[in-house]
Amino acid sequence: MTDRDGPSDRDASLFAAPPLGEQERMVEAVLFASASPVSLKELFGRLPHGSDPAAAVENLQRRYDGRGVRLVKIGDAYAFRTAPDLAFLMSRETVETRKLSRAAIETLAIIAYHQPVTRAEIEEIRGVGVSRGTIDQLLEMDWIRLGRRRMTPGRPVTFVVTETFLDHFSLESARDLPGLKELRAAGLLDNRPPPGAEPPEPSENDTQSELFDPPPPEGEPAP
Amino acid sequence: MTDRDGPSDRDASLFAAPPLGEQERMVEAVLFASASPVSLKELFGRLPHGSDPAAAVENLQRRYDGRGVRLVKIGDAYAFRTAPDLAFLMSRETVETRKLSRAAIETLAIIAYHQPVTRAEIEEIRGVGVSRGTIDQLLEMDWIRLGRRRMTPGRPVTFVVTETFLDHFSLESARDLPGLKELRAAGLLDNRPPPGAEPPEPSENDTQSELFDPPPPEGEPAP
Amino acid sequence: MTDPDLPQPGGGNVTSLEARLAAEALIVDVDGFEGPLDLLLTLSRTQKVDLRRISVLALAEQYLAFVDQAKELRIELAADYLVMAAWLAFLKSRLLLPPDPKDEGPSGEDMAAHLAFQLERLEAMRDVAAKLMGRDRLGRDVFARGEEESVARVRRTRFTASLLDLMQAYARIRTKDEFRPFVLDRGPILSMEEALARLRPLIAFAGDWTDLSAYLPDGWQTDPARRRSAMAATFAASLELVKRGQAEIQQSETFAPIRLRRKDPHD
Repeated sequence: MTDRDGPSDRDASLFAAPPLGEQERMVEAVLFASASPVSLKELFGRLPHGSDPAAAVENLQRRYDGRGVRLVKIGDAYAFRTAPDLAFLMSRETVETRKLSRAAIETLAIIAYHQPVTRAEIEEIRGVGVSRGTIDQLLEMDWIRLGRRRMTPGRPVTFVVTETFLDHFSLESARDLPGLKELRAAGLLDNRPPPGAEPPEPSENDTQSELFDPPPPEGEPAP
Repeated sequence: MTDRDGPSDRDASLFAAPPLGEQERMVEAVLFASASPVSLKELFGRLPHGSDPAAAVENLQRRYDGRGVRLVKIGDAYAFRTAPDLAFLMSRETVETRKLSRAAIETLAIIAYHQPVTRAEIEEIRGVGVSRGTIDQLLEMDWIRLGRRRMTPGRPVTFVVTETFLDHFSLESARDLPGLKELRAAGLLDNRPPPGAEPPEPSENDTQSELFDPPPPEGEPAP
Repeated sequence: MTDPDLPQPGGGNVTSLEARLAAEALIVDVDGFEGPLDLLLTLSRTQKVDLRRISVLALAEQYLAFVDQAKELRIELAADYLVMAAWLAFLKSRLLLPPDPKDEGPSGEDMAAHLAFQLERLEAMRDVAAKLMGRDRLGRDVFARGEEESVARVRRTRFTASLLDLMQAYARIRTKDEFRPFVLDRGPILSMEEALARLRPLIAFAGDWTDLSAYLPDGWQTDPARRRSAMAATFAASLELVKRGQAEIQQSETFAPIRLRRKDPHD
């Protein structure tokens, strides 16, 4: 299979196939980037005329022998796969991501903008109660933690956001979050539902769109 | 991170780090499996205790030098990417990228070269308002993020480019932006106020930042 | 649109036909300009010189001629184009008239130099934007792993949210709050039930004597009417707690602060 086209072949001399080492690089790149295993026939179609993908695959297979990834044959196609003995390293790849609930994201937003903030203050700002599960979820995600107790009667605990939170939202500090006026100026404050979220109830949506005409309200510190 | 524990360390002898060659295989497997860049910190967390991912990455980088896929550095993270000279083979993999408006492209370039930059500065450079949705779009693409607030009156939010941006444009860091040095040398990245300009008046926009004026409290664990 | 009165450095080879075509193209494209600076940059190209050696005076003339022509053709120009026209007319007079020693403020030369800087900077940004877009780009020139490998072992749910979600959620709450119906606002009266409901959980923490006024709700201490009502209701509520044996109350002398503390049931 290696020398199909002799030097006498006119096409081959006009469009000489790249050297085998180069073909090997090509196969490597194609297999790496492809979303599914690639057959020899397909490789033959994609490599420059006169290439010998079978030989290139064979060389590559040897090159990856014993490495962290291997070139394996699946049916009559080829693909890179993690070496089986290293599968334990891959277990983290299988996390299912779900959008945070609206209650949780609102609670989180209030904590981020008003920290340190007590639960009573969160409820006051949101206008509805905050369920224990919401706070627990945010604590468990390590996006919020307990801050200093407030020096008022009852010494309520306060909540603040964590490094993990800053990390997730690529923020250097919670102070860098834009205020309401800035949100509006940046065009971020519109009544378009956030991507992936269910549209808000129509009644609330109506109220909101009217909110953008009057002079922008200022964010004010929580009581 | 570089000096692995000597054999005298009891923990190290019980849970000895795998040999460097083995660590290299592990890094190779993890990086190969992931489409997005993996940070050194994450590698450190995933490799067995006592491993030195930095050294492993360095060895791997040499190993892949000149191959069909290359190990590239993006910010603090690493990823395998196909060699640019083989792009012609990849037409089938090409994903149609969202067409960016001219305004968005210019805004992106200004953020990249002037970062951290405020919205007002972007508008000053372009001579026109940043339209609603331009910043939004760049944020959504994860090409820009919020930087530190500028410590000037009004404490405006700033924008900086992200690692996703670097990854997309094959840049190791923002310092590698094309023509950056020349622009700086020509003084074109200076923030030159117009002659006779009044210093910007303190905006009444500061309510939010006042929220954060007290130093953030240290969290103390709840009793 | 080229001004015959003004010399155009390097622009002498522009034939009148080309100039007319260029002028018409500009008119047609007026919507395509991204603001006055963009228009100025385009106009400056007709001078065919390095931006650092551009004649700002000639440029001002060109711009003003453009605006006049647009007016003649009854093209509606956005306000910022007109603001720029006014500024350039001012700049032009500064450049042409001898400087007035009594006049404060920047000189015409400084203003012209700054405009030239702005144009140069905008052009530089456009150049690098084009260079940036021409780099090896992910998904076009270089490619990531096509088939991410995931070994289905640990299935863990990870909740996530974007920065936009966060900022929009905050905006949603705060704007909603602004429009809270007036009737829902609390009046200046604190009822004893309210004070009791408030005091009951608070007193559970107060082992030490604490001034009664510390228990007034936030926002009720400053306004005298609200303060009186809150004080009365809280005092009545504290008496109720004392009656139930949940608290102790003391006052060292007439008009001295009234102090309150928790009473342990085991005492």
